[in-house]
Amino acid sequence: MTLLADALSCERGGLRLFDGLGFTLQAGTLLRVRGANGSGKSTLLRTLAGLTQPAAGTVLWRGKPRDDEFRGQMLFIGHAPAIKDDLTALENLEFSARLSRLTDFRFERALEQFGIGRLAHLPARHLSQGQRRRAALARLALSPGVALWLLDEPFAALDEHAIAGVSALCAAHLAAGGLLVLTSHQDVPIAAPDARLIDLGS
Amino acid sequence: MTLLADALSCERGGLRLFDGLGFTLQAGTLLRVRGANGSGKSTLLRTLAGLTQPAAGTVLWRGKPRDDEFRGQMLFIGHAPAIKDDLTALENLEFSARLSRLTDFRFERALEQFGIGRLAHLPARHLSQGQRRRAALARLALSPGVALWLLDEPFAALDEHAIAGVSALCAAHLAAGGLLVLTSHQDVPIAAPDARLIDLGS
Amino acid sequence: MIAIAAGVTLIAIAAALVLNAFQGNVVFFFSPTQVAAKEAPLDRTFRVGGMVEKGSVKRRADGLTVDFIVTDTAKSIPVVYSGLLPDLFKEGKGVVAQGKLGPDGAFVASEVLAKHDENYMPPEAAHALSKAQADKAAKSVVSPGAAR
Amino acid sequence: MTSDLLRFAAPQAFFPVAGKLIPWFSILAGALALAGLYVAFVVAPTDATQGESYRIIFIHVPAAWMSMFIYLVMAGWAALGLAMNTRLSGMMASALAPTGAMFTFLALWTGALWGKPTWGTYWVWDARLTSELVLLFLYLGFISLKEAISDPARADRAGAILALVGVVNIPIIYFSVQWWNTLHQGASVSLTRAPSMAATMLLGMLLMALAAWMYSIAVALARLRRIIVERERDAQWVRMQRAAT
Amino acid sequence: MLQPFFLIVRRELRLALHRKGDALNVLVFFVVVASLFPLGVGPEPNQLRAMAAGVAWIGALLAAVLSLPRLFAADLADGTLEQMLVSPQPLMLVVLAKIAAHWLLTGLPLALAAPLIGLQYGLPVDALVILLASLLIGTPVLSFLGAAGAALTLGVRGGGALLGLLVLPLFVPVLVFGAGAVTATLAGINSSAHLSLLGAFLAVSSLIGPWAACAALRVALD
Amino acid sequence: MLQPFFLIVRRELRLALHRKGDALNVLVFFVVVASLFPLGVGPEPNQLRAMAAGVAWIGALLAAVLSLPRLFAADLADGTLEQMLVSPQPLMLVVLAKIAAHWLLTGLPLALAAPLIGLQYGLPVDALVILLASLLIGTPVLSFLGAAGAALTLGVRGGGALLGLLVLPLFVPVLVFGAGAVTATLAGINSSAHLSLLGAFLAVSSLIGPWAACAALRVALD
Ligand code: HEM
Ligand SMILES: Nc1ncnc2c1ncn2[C@@H]1O[C@H](COP(=O)(O)OP(=O)(O)OP(=O)(O)O)[C@@H](O)[C@H]1O
Ligand SMILES: Nc1ncnc2c1ncn2[C@@H]1O[C@H](COP(=O)(O)OP(=O)(O)OP(=O)(O)O)[C@@H](O)[C@H]1O
Ligand SMILES: [Mg+2]
Ligand SMILES: [Mg+2]
Repeated sequence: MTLLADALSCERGGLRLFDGLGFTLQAGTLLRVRGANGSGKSTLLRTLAGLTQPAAGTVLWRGKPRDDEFRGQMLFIGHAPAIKDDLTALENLEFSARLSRLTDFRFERALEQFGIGRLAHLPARHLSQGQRRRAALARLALSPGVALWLLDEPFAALDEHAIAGVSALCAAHLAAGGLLVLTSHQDVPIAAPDARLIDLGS
Repeated sequence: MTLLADALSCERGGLRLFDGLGFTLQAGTLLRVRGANGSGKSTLLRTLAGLTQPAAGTVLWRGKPRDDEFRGQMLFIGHAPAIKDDLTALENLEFSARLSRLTDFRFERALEQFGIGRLAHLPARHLSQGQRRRAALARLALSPGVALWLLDEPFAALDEHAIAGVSALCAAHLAAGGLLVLTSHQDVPIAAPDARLIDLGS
Repeated sequence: MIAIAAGVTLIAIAAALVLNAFQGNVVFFFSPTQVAAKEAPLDRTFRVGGMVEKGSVKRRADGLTVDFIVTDTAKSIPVVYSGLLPDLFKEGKGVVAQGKLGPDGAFVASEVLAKHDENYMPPEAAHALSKAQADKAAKSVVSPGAAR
Repeated sequence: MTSDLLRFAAPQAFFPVAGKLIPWFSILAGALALAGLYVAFVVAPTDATQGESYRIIFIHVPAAWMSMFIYLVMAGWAALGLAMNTRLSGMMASALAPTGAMFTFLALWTGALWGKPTWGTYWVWDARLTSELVLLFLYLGFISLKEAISDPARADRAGAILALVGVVNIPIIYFSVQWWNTLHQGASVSLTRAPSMAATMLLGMLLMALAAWMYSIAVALARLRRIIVERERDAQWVRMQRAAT
Repeated sequence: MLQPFFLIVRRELRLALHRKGDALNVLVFFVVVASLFPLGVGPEPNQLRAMAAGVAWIGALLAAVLSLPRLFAADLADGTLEQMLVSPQPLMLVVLAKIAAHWLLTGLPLALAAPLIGLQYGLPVDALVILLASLLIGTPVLSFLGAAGAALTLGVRGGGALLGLLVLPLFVPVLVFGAGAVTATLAGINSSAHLSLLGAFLAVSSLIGPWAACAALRVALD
Repeated sequence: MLQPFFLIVRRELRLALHRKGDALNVLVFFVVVASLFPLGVGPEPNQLRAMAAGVAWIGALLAAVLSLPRLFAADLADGTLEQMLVSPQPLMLVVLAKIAAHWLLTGLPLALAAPLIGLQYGLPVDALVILLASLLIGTPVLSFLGAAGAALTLGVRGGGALLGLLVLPLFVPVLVFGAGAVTATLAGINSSAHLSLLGAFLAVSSLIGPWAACAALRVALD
């Protein structure tokens, strides 16, 4: 269960964002990526998830190039919440969980854990900004079995209580031998057996 | 130049969010609204801006009900950035400034001040999350003459440097006798002649 | 103020335009007089309305085709129609026929509709009324001045 | 005076009043309908030209009148609600709409049925018929729009705007027979001249129209009470009411 | 006063050029299909002539109805509508600008393209002129009333179908009298009655439409 | 294997019900317009009969072309497409599900409504059957090819007009042979040649369309 990045470089619109980035993540490792706006944090995460092709370098999962199986062991939550306004929070969660082939179907419990159980049947358009983000993150509560979490600014728009909840989930995931890569502008303490930091600068 | 809220109550979907809220803001007053996700911060700001009708209570600007003139002396930036993906940052800024009848047309300078001068001619879809937010906030640099600023989570998605820049702008606005109401989950220090806090709880 | 002025002006314009529209013909409906004056289109379906002239309804040998004359008292036009006639189709009553003008000037109808007027009365009253009218007509023949 | 009006404009004040009125209007509607039907089918003579089929008039005309009248009343309530922001107005409009739609449908249906024997066709696209059909669509649009918006206050205001826009259609329905050459007959009953209709026929028609009127009031009030209870279910007074019964 | 009006109109046009241009799409599509229609139907000159007005008008109705659901929706989603409401510009001006832009993007191009199609279908010159006139008078009605419908159904579940239910019955008379004007001209009848009626529709709808749209937008953003 | 397929199809259908249902809109609109067409064109039975197939096929084309720009765009904007790409489901399955849903929402209802319109227009029964058959075979072609076009123009400036340019030339043969089948039947000619050709189009497009769409989606999200 290792994620290895070797000599990664990424470009956007002809501009090099970062160069020769390398790291190895093991079970229980937290990697926090920080850097100024536009420094390439999201791009790095998308590259790790396999959405974006790096300009150079390789990413290996368990020592092999990433394949279909990799995507079954990975969870990626980006800036866009993938929440449909017309569906309820519950319907949204159910779809994304089934799409990701999660096996835990306690959707209502997950929403409750994120403090929006009462709103489970409200169309997502009526949710507040933070509630909408919570609905997107509720998948975390169903994904303890998924080895690698890639979270892009998970704490944005959340209140203190929710931030504490999410970081507790992350800590538990790490303690259970999971891997976690996250970007964040805020310093949120997460208990981790092995914590790393990459700063992409400005 | 006073903003007075008297016995304000707001409802959403038949549920009372807050009740009997009252305050008076004078030149140089900073009002920070805080509270849990979904506690009604955005609703309060929208009510002050005149977008939402309160269930009860009144809002007075300079002792009179708000009218067309009020909207000329107010700037509201909500969760949604009002940025069109297909237009460049510059085009977006220009439109919003002209729509608000701002008289300062140094658009490029404003974008530079927000650190995205280099990207002024890039379609907004290519901007990173934080850069997009900066493009929306760049209006602040053109609005020192606008008396009342209503900012909903202005610091979300911004990096430290940008947060410092925005809070400096806010401080300057207050020092010049402006009024500022903002919501934020983060504690960001802003120098203000008179700082208040409303906590809407959870 | 401007809004009210604009509103009033627009309503006035609308009213004037509607009134103007009544001068013309928007539903392809023509009276026999208009047809006689060659106002009706030649190769397009239109409607003719008027009264079925008394004594003009004749059924042809095939039992389906009917000839009758539609009149607006000033002019009249012959109509040919084959098909079922509505119950209310009667001589002396209103009728609307849809079809085209034939080459011989007769109107070839594809549909014949009866038009009811706004009078409702029991048969006895209708009988009395028509009798009264007949009497009046008879009297007017005897003394034209008395009828006025 | 105005304060009295405003008091009754509050749902909780109107709720018991409506409850007391409903039985009276129901009784009136029943009695008038019985009398009307008796006159219509026993007393009134056959028509000289149409024979017995003309008797559809006793349903068609009251229904057609009510369809237009109810729309006007509904739009009136809507306008009041928009202007004065009274909660009751929107509920009143909601309560009236289904009855209006029902009468519109009835007028269209009986008219079409009647058209076959008299005109020789169920339907033509003339101005009267088309504009009445548009009225039905307006009612349906009003009902669906209100249904589609979950927040009652918003639904009331959106519905009111639509109702007001649709008012333009009413004069078009009414005057269409004068303005255009319609297959539909002109007015038999009018304020400016004597009715061109036998007196007993007219009596039957008026009785039926009055019955339809009373029925509409009774049904609308009953529906209003249901709407009030539903919308104010969290209010103190409704809970007390419920506990009392 | 008029400067913000043009500001908004200009922006809408620019966006339409950049954006996945549904409006343009409809026009391109319409011209292609109208040209191909004779292929499918068979080129009987008389028949084609009789159909020309109907085809053009139905194209106009299509362009209007299909572009309406997105008239305000994109601006609602990204917060622009909010900004328009809190801006010092009168909302009526904003709505009028949106309507004008909608017409410039759907009604006008169709009206201008229609004579071409009419030519292809063998319409005589006088009928072509009336076709153009009827479209120029009639298509703004679609934009005015449509804007009201779009605003009323904004952010409503099932808004699109509802929008159709609300506006189509109101559009039908416009279609009938618009196409009727051309047919009348073809039949040698003066079409001024038809055009006057369209004009009356225009006057009334230009009063009601923007008013209703403004009121409905305020409700939608509440 | 098939479970995620149905998952996506079901969700698309549910969304179409809730959302400003453009798809439904097209259908409602189509039925209304087809019913009103005689009003605009004049009710000559022969003419109507000749037009029926053309009207139905043009409706199908419209429904397809106008719904295509939004086939992937909404999912791109809100991040759902991203999630689909990183999910363990094969992308081909996702694309096939989107195509199936698109057809269920545009092609199928139109195919089923078409015989009604044909009846209204006085088509004989054998022609009605051929109309239905031609639409059932032909409309999936529109969805297959259209999906490829939609994916290729995703997130591209001026994508909509480009999309029209890309797919319309491919759609036109389908229209011609589809309407041709009905016209042939009306003329008493056996239409099986037309239908076989449509079938061949279907086979080829079902191979090329999804493959091209998958490749294009990966590029669009890079
Ligand atoms: C679907 C077809 C029809 C529709 C939509 C329709 C609609 C209407 C409407 C809206 C009115 C009320 C207008 C007013 O008060 O002036 C009305 C009145 C009336 N209709 Fe019809 N109608 C239809 C068919 C018929 C037919 C076939 C007849 C009989 C020949 C008929 C006879 C009458 C009469 C006698 C009145 C009362 C006129 C008056 O005195 O005001 N209608 N109809
Ligand atoms: N139709 C509805 N039914 C029930 N609740 C609703 C409805 N519409 C909105 N709400 C609730 O109203 C509240 C709106 O809150 P608002 O957006 O003002 O929150 P906020 O304090 O800004 O939160 P955040 O920190 O997440 O931005 C939310 O709790 C939301 O769930
Ligand atoms: N077509 C393009 N031309 C030029 N630059 C581009 C283009 N597309 C993307 N970029 C740049 O690539 C970078 C993308 O960065 P990314 O989204 O990874 O930033 P980030 O570190 O996540 O920032 P944030 O903190 O704002 O989320 C941005 O600086 C953006 O301006
Ligand atoms: Mg980022
Ligand atoms: Mg908020």
